[in-house]
Amino acid sequence: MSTDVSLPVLTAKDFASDQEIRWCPRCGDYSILAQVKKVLPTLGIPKENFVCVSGIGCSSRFPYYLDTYGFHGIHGRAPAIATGLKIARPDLQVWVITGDGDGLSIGGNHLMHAIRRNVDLKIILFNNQIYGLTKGQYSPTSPIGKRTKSTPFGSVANPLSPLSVAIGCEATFVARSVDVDIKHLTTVLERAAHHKGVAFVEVYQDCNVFNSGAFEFASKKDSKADHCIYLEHGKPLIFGNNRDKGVRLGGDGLPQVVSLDEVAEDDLIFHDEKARDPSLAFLLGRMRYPDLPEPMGVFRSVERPSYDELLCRQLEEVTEKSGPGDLEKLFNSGDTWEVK
Amino acid sequence: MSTDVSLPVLTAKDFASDQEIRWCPRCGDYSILAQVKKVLPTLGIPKENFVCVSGIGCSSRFPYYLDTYGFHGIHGRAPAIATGLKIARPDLQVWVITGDGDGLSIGGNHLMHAIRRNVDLKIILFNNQIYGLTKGQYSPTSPIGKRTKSTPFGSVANPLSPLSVAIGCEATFVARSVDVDIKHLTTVLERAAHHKGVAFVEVYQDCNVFNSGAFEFASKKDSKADHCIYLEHGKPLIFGNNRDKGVRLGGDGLPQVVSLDEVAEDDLIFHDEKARDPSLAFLLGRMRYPDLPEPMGVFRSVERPSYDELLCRQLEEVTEKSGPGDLEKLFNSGDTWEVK
Amino acid sequence: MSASDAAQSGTTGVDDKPIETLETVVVRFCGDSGDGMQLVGTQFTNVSAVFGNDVSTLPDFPAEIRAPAGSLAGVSGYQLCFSSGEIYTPGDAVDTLVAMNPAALKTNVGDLKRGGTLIVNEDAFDKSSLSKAHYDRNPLSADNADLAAFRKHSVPMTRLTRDAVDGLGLSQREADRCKNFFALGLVMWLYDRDRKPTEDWITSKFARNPTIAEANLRALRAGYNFGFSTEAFTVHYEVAPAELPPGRYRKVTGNEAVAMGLATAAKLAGKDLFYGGYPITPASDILHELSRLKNFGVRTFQAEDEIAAATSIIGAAFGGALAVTASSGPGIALKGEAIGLGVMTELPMVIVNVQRGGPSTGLPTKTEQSDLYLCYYGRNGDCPVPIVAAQSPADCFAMAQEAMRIAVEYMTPVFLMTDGYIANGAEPWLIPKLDDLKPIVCTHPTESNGNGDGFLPYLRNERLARPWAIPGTPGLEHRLGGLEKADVTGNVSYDPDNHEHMVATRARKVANIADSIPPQEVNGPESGDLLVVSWGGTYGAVWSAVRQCQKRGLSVAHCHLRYLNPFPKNLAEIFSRYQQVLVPELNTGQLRTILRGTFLVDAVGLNKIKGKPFLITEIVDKIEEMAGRSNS
Amino acid sequence: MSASDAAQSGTTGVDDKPIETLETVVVRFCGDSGDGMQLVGTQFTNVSAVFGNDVSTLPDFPAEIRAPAGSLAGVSGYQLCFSSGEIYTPGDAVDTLVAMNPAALKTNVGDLKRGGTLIVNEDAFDKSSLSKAHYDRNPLSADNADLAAFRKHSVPMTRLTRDAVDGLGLSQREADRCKNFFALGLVMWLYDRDRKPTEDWITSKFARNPTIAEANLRALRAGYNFGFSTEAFTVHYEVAPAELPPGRYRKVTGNEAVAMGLATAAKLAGKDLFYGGYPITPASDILHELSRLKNFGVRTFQAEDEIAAATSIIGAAFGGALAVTASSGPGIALKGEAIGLGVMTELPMVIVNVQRGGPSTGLPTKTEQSDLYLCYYGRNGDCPVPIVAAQSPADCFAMAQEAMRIAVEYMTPVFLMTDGYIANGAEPWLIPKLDDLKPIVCTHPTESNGNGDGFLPYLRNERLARPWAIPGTPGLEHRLGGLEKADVTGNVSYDPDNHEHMVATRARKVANIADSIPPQEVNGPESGDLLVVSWGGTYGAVWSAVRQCQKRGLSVAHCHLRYLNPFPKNLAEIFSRYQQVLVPELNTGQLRTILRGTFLVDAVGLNKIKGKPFLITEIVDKIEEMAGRSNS
Ligand SMILES: Cc1ncc(C[n+]2csc(CCOP(=O)(O)OP(=O)(O)O)c2C)c(N)n1
Ligand SMILES: Cc1ncc(C[n+]2csc(CCOP(=O)(O)OP(=O)(O)O)c2C)c(N)n1
Ligand code: SF4
Ligand code: SF4
Ligand SMILES: [Mg+2]
Ligand SMILES: [Mg+2]
Repeated sequence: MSTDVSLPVLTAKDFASDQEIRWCPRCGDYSILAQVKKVLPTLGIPKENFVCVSGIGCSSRFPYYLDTYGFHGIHGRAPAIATGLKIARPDLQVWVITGDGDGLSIGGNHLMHAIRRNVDLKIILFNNQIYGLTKGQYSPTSPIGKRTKSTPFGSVANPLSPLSVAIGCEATFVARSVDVDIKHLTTVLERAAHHKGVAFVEVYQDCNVFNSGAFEFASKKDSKADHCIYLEHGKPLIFGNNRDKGVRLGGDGLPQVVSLDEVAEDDLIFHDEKARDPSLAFLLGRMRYPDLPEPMGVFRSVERPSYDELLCRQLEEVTEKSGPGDLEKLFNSGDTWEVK
Repeated sequence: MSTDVSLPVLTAKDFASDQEIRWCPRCGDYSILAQVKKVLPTLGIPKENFVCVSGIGCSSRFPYYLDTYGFHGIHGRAPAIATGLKIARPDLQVWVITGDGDGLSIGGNHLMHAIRRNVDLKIILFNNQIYGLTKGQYSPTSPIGKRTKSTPFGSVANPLSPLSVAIGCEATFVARSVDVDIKHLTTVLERAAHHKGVAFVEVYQDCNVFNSGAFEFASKKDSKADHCIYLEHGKPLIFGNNRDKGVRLGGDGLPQVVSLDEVAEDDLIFHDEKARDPSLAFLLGRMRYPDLPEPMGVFRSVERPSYDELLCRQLEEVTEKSGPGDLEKLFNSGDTWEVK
Repeated sequence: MSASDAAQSGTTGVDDKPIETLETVVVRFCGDSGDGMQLVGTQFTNVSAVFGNDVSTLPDFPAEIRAPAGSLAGVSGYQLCFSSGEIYTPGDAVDTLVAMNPAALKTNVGDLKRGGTLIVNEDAFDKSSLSKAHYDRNPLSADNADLAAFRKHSVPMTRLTRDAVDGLGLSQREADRCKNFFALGLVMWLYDRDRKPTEDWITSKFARNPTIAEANLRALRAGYNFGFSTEAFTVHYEVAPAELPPGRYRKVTGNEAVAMGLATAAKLAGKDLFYGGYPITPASDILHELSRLKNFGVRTFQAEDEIAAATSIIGAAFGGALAVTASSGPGIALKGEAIGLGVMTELPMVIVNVQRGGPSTGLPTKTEQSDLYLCYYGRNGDCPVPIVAAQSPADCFAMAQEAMRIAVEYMTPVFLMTDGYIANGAEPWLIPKLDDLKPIVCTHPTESNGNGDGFLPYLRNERLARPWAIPGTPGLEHRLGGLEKADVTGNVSYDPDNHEHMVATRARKVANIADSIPPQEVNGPESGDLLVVSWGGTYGAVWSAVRQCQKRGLSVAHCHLRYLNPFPKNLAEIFSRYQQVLVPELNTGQLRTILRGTFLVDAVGLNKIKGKPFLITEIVDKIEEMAGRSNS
Repeated sequence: MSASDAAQSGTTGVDDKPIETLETVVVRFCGDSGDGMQLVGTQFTNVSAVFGNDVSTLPDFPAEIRAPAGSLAGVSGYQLCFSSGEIYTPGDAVDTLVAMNPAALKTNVGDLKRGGTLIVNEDAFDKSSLSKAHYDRNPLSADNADLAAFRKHSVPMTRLTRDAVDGLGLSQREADRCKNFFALGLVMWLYDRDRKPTEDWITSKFARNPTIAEANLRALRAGYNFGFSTEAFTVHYEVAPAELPPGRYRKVTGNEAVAMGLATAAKLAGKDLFYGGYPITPASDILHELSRLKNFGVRTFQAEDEIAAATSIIGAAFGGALAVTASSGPGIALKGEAIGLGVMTELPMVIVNVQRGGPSTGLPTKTEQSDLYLCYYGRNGDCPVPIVAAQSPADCFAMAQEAMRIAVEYMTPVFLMTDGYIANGAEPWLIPKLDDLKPIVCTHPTESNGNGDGFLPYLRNERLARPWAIPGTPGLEHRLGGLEKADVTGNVSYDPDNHEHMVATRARKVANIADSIPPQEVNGPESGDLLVVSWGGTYGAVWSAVRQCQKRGLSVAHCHLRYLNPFPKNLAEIFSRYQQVLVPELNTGQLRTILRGTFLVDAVGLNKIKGKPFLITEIVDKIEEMAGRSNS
């Protein structure tokens, strides 16, 4: 007979902190918070072993609203703070919350290196294509031509694609979802939480005040299925309200939309999130609405030992080989001499 | 009869500064310097209109050795310095010299943003997979397992591919060459110099002291043709000392080596550096020796207006629409009142 | 108010309520972030300024973009002081407080004078709003002694506004959004202000939506007439125009004045302006303002971070632009390494520091003077940077030009320090004529200075400034960088004596700037008990306090420093003439410590670190304590 | 030297040259970067240390990795001082200079004492080498008066080395690479050193390549025997062992001692060490040393930049690790914002600043003390950080532990300052026993302190430190961050009074550290003419100078500060006992300015900014000037 040592069953409510939430009414952040609070209790991890680390921005106030250990960092540095934490404490599950400005503008380099090192972090980037907290300047994901406080005549800067950046930086897990697409977001967050290594999730998030409606195409219940493709591993790329359209690879190596009346399912692109080579994931990441249906879900999920795991392993190996460190032996190494 | 207003004919010698060169004997930097000095006079640009900007590192001493205007910056910030310069002075041709540590470690974010904005800069990244100037620590491009001063038991950090990063950041021109492959390097540098917008060139560079021989596969005269594919726009991917091998796209969407005895040239991948979508360039960038022949040359070269050009255009448009700025009118705008 | 106006808004009769004359009045509007308080505050300020009063303002935003409606964190306030005399601060205590909801009342009533006028929107005091403001019971209830000290007016603003806009077909939400104009109208009546400028503003602002325009106009008039016609208000007030120097005026905030000052400096120097910045509260508006000046040849670059902003201006300065960046606390801290490069390469550039509450992220929306150490010392090595500081919103215009002049004349980065208080606060600004402004002389060599030996980028002039040769000039090709440079040739040099010489030369060059700045002025007796030394945005409060104390016969003088590095040459001599020195600062004593170290003067501090400007009385109390003490 | 040794190396006879006894000797080896000068310098040091001398060293690398062979920029030097008495510096002037090529002679001969011994490799003085060293003519030629002041020995080292290794089948290049051991052997004979330790070292170092081992051994012996047998050297010297405190010694550099001190602190606290760093000269060796200590549980993280390094240690500290970063000038400047976050979140961490020549990139390989301002003041807001400074290579071991103790006891970032001179310099270190070291008490709460109100992360103890609760502890979940925090609860707070309270509390907490540090000691008379105040790596030179002056009867005392913020409590009182205060620093007077501002003491500076340590005589001269002056 085995004893029941299961953890106490937690619910979303257990993860709500006592702090008043201070986002604007109808900000997309609320929904993301709700989904995270829903996912955390399902992971079988004691509450005290979660840490949520953020930078600065509206989105980065997130840790205050979760009753876990939390760290509200400085602008752009959350991935670096989280990396230090995770290396020092591999036993913790560390989430990083960042924004398009925090994560891709000032913090782009830390994000890039956390991803390429494959540190076991769950990185959620709230992309609202604007600087919310500083009241509406354009961000690295704002489309060209965008008029904002700092670009009164329209932006002339070409935007980044967060997914292309992540894939270009050797990400092992890459996904995208939408703030108000509750079920989809929950599934994606769950997948991220279960991934060993760095999990990068871009969430389209509505900034109701400074960039309202930027992601309507992907959030409107009745039309989103026509604008998005919901990726499923091993399945062909089919989309549309009536699931009557598909995407195949054209002769030019690029995706094209076809009608399922005319093209067989077998000729479509089959999604392989586990492909060793990231090129297919990269290709899917380049499909953007309105030119093409925009993929949502998990683009890439491959296994590779994480940085923290490899480091721990190296510590063990060296210790096994050389024995546990002996300070006095260290002091006495090299040439020593005795004075009497 | 048209008057001859051609520029004085310059040679490489005109671009040599009076400063003693202080790289180690047999450092790959010498060859790159020689090729740059060869290319600059061919561009039809007055010498005084070149500026060479760098960060910190062995490679970043480069500007001292060129008799152009030059700026030896601080570690990692060359792309940002150069961006400010180019925006203020779009009439200049601005080159950026950086290393794998300077450009991809501390300076990764500036590199990323200079590339995504498509600032008209010629960025040459000397990749020697090591920190030279600080005497041999591992860099973001050092392979996993690499033993260096800071990784005495081998690196546990997964490296970046500079090309994947650049392509992931929306680069309009991406190329790779090798320090000692004189002709190839010259051609690539020429191509970069002629590109309008950001040109990103990775040069494999031998650090003779701390990482000698890292790129032997691509530099040895007799064997490099077996290890590398020299990309040509519109041409199939053929390689080998006897040009008897090719690369085609497998059923899994990934490149595979085939013998030209067995497969027709038409079935190979045809290189299209002008493809609007960067996915093919990304795929080629993932081909790495020894698994596959490694492509050299121009991966991507597409036209898109540069940031500085768009900004200038906006200045003109606004001026056209609102008239040249009148300070006193500006002072007097809004509510004013007279005190007598 | 003309009779036809009154007729238009549906009331009859003449305004026969008594009118009293006041010299100075402080009004504060406060309500929920969504209540439009900044808007009506600004309107009231404009109307008063156009009328000819001296004005000074203090906006107070919540830290959140939109905190939950009705919450204490979501309260937004706008205080203004208007006067027929000269004023220097938005006022210590409030004469009339308008509170649009319970949270606003709770967080603001403490600043209302005893006997002051309190106007509240009683419709907003429902159960849910009360509880959001953590009120156990309704503070407006008749038996509440807490508000007994004030002239309280509970006005059903929501209902009256709805009535006023009735028939325009507005949704209730739209109707309710007009109630800020009701409040404004009421206060306008109370202080006998001319509605016309605001009515014009409404009409043009909502030109595309005439129904909304009409609704706001109606609300404004309804508020005005409410004061006029109800019994509740038995008296109203007038504040005569101030005697300001003659000329054309406008209202200006510190950030606006910095932006215009920089654009003006560029014009005066005959050069283009390059601004590289990264958004941060409270400096962002400088970026916003400059971004609009495209037809002035101003190039703004929103960089990826502050380091890129600071290094981009180094590149631009190398290219020959007048280069500027601006930021606040954390961002300035990030720029330290780059500014050091600016010092080593001896390129001209201006770094604007709009100070906010620190340390770390601190209190981003609050004011403080705690970055003086950072600007003085926040770089590796011996790395002196000149520092100037603006004393008021309008002074930002002058000091921005002065910072740029010093940068260009001495080939050096220069700090311009302001703070959240003067950056967002506004005051009347005597609009200058371009011809009256001091030109900025800026030259680029076109020929070599090397007597055949090539160009010598570190050959200095009499000020110790090196030549600003720019790319594109044939024959002057040279290289700059962060390694120590040999003087004259500019080659990299590890020579020990050269290094010592260069460290000393850079310091001497900055010290030389003292030759080009005005001697320090002192307001008050030539010698005496007490010298009060201030800098930056505390000017208004300190000068008001010193003036008060002088009027009361205390032997006290005021010395306000706009030049902080180097100090004016006569400063040591000034110190020697007073028995005591007081340095009031919104920090733990940063200028004080620097003055002590520099002049060995036993300066005493008055330090307030609450994210708020000084009250005049706080300084008066301290002066009385000190000047009194030495007398006894 | 035993007879069999001599026989082995092919010479006969007994060493009958006269031997003189000296107390202190300074030797400098210099040559091209490729000549192996650091290696022979280190060997000579080791041999002398093992023999029982007190030793002190000064390596001097070129800035380039490998500057062109024979160039002036490529000269590499290694100076060491060994003595039968106590010494504190590597010596002002050189007794014996070994110059392996013209460039080395040119750049080093200026430091050789008049009458000193000059040994040159005459084979290296060919035309091309002379011209690379910018010599018009051969300085060794007999008619050259420049070198007449020295006992010059031109030795054909290259040829003699080739001869010695003849028959081993070495390429000429390989053979020539042995000539540094020839030079070493010669100097070993000159100072009667035991070759055995070096011979053992060669044998084990080249165990895999016995031919090379044999060649180096032969070269070493050939050099030794050259001194022994040629007429040129008429006398040699001995330096008796020093009377050091008894115990086992090793040689240690400052960077090694920092690394071991940190690892020791972790052990003493019963915790794991986390090091986040980014390479930079001269701090990189700390990273290298710690990277090897994997089996000590030390986790090193080479971050992408200094900002990531600094923020990674904040994360690690939050997780409960003993967290450290190290850098130099430009890197420390970059860490300012992050350190402010450490101050606000009140987490323990140590920031090591290995200072180098500034500003900007400056003189990366040279020493300086010019980052004191930066460490004191280089952050936005009022943001105090404790500072300790090591005084010598071995002292780094103690001060690293002390920095960590303060960090943990007071929950604060702490600066540990060293400099390039002590980081790379070496001295004998009395190897401690772990049991003798002061434990570091470090606890993490496991239960809530909130009386049912949840955990209170800012509830302070008597030292004002808050509890270090770490993730993984059930029930103590809390959030930290850079916004101002309410005391006790740690919630974000915009409350004005709380802010003032917290700014004051953070300052008081740092001031409280003075309770836990030893009172300042003074070496010399209890009161008198002159107090010399120093800090950091100038200790040795200043103390040597003061001691000399004391011996000459001057009324001078020495006060060396290892604690810079807060200062020891008795410092003000100490100042009051001396008529004058002198502060020698390798900067423009940073400590001096801070002391003046803090204590209003009219301290005078002796400032050297040449990228080099003080000579003892430089300080002696100044002391004589001042102590003399006040006497007259
Ligand atoms: C060093 C520094 N620079 C700038 C800022 C100001 N700042 C705070 S948040 C932010 C951008 C926020 O944008 P994003 O990350 O997209 O978050 P959002 O508010 O949109 O969720 C900026 C520029 C800061 N706090 N610190
Ligand atoms: C802010 C700062 N951090 C660190 C350094 C030290 N540093 C100088 S160059 C360098 C790395 C050089 O590597 P890389 O860019 O690859 O150039 P290489 O020397 O290999 O050409 C480092 C870490 C510095 N100078 N400044
Ligand atoms: S400003 Fe935008 S992102 Fe920020 S809280 Fe408001 S709606 Fe959300
Ligand atoms: S260290 Fe390496 S990269 Fe640097 S100069 Fe020497 S060989 Fe070249
Ligand atoms: Mg955003
Ligand atoms: Mg490198």
